[in-house]
Amino acid sequence: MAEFLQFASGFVSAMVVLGMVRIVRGPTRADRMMAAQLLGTGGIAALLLRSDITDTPSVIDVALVLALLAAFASVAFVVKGAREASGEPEASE
Amino acid sequence: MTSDIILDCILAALVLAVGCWVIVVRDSFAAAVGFVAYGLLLTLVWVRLDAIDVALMEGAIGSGLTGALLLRASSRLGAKEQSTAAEQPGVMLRTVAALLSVIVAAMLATAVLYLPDPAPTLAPEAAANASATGMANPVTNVLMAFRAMDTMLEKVVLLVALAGVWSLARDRYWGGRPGPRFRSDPKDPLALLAQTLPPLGIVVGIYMLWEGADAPGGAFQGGTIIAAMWLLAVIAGLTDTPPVSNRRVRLALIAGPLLFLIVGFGGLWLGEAFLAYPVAYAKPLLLVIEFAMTLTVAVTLGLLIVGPPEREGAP
Amino acid sequence: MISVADIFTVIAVSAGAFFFMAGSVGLLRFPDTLTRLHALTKADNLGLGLVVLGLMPRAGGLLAALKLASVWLLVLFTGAAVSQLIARAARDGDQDDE
Amino acid sequence: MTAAVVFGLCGAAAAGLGLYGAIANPRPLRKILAFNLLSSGVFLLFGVIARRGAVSAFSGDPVPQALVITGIVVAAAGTALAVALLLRFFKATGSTTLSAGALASAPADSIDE
Repeated sequence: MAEFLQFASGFVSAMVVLGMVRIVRGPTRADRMMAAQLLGTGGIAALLLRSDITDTPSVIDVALVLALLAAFASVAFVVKGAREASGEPEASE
Repeated sequence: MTSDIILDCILAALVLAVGCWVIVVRDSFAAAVGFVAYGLLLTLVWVRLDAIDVALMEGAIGSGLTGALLLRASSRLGAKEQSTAAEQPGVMLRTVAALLSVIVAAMLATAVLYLPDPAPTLAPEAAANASATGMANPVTNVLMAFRAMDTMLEKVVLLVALAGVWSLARDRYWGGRPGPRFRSDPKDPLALLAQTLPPLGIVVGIYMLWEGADAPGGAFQGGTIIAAMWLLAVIAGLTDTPPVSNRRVRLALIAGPLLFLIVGFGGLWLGEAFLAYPVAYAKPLLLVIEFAMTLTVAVTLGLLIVGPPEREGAP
Repeated sequence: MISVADIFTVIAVSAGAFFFMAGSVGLLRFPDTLTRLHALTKADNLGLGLVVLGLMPRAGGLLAALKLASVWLLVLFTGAAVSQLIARAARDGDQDDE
Repeated sequence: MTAAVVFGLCGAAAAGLGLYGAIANPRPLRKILAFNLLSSGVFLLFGVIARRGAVSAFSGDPVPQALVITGIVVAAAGTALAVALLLRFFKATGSTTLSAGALASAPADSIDE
């Protein structure tokens, strides 16, 4: 079983790496952001598999933190995309 | 296991590839996204190095807070920043820089290959003294007890950095509210996200703090997560940043180091040494300090990321 | 000796890995930003969901299984919200870098 | 070849990369990014030393790990300060150049206070 999970974790990582080409290629910022998001999800999957293989439950906590904060970076991008760039004033003063 | 080593090599190569790309890519926004990816990969590296506490920290800071900070900075600078690229230094300087970097990297690599064997380690000492604090997580023990002085001074460094950020405010905004006021739009999915995620995040943050006594986690990880959740609410316009002259904010900023100092002088007074915890009360004392530290880390990091005061505080 | 739980894990994790592959290939091959976003959300939600589902019977106890499930729910929720936001940003005129 | 050696070499190379970027890239934001790469490389070296210090009960020497945790937080604080300086500088001068010649030609009245 461990071998299978090891293989699955390697496979998921490889697929995510494939997706990372999008970070490099772009062309829009949204594309790059999406690829980073995929990397986050794939990383979480790899961590969960890893936690099972090595029997270290605390690795799940790392996945939990990534799940919480991966969205955070995307939001920092989106706020720019949706508000500041469209000419809306940032400040309400 | 050989398959593990192959995966490690691939991961290391990937880290370096993303690192290279972050350095050479033309567009700064792309570089910032690359940095977020780099932080994610580093988190995996720390897990592979069996340093779960560090992985939690790197995951929260590298791909979370710092990543978001750099993304926002790159979009605030916008296209103007690209024009500076024209000042590309000459071939001569770049060659010298490359040479220097290769030499430094080679020296570090040599150091790695010729590290003393058997490796010097303080782990047995940490294990032998773990009973003194009543906590099972060795890293928390080092941070909060064995090297408590470092941790306390590190908090002071954060305060100095924050004072540096605040000092960039214009005179008339001194003591005012940092950052722009974001508008909230109830129909925006962002508002929904910012309403739902922070309660969950705060629970996870406190869980991190609580777990930190016996399992990977602790005040730094918990504080960082709470800071991120607060920033999310600010970005979505659900809450505003407090004026930096607010007394409660200032109190939260110094709570951690202050408690450390009080306990430290208490140890001196009780006759042992500065920061010596009385063994009978070590665990409750450490938990109280950790709680204060979580608060301080959260408020300090949050305020560091939002930047200097840019508006007048409410009357 | 292969138990039913093991077979379940193999099937679910394999299916999850397949969705990750689909997501990545879609992210690479689809022609424009919004269709690529569509591909990405599949990988996000289904891929991770199936991996979590497969690992749940192997988690040591109910609490650990719940933690696994909560990771997935968290990703599901933030992924959905962030995809919406990215889609909006892309629609509102996203500048090309090159 | 162990995980410690692989990631140690990776850390050394990352430090070199960061150093190059910090010197050779003229844009301040990229210098900050490069600096973060440099520090991550140094942290990895600490991680390797921690990993090598593993004894039966612990997966690594906790002292370097604790140092890295404080280091990461301090690096983040330094990054925040640097970014704040950069944004303030950009607001004051309308440019991000660090070259002395270009700064002198900036309109004087745009620098307030």
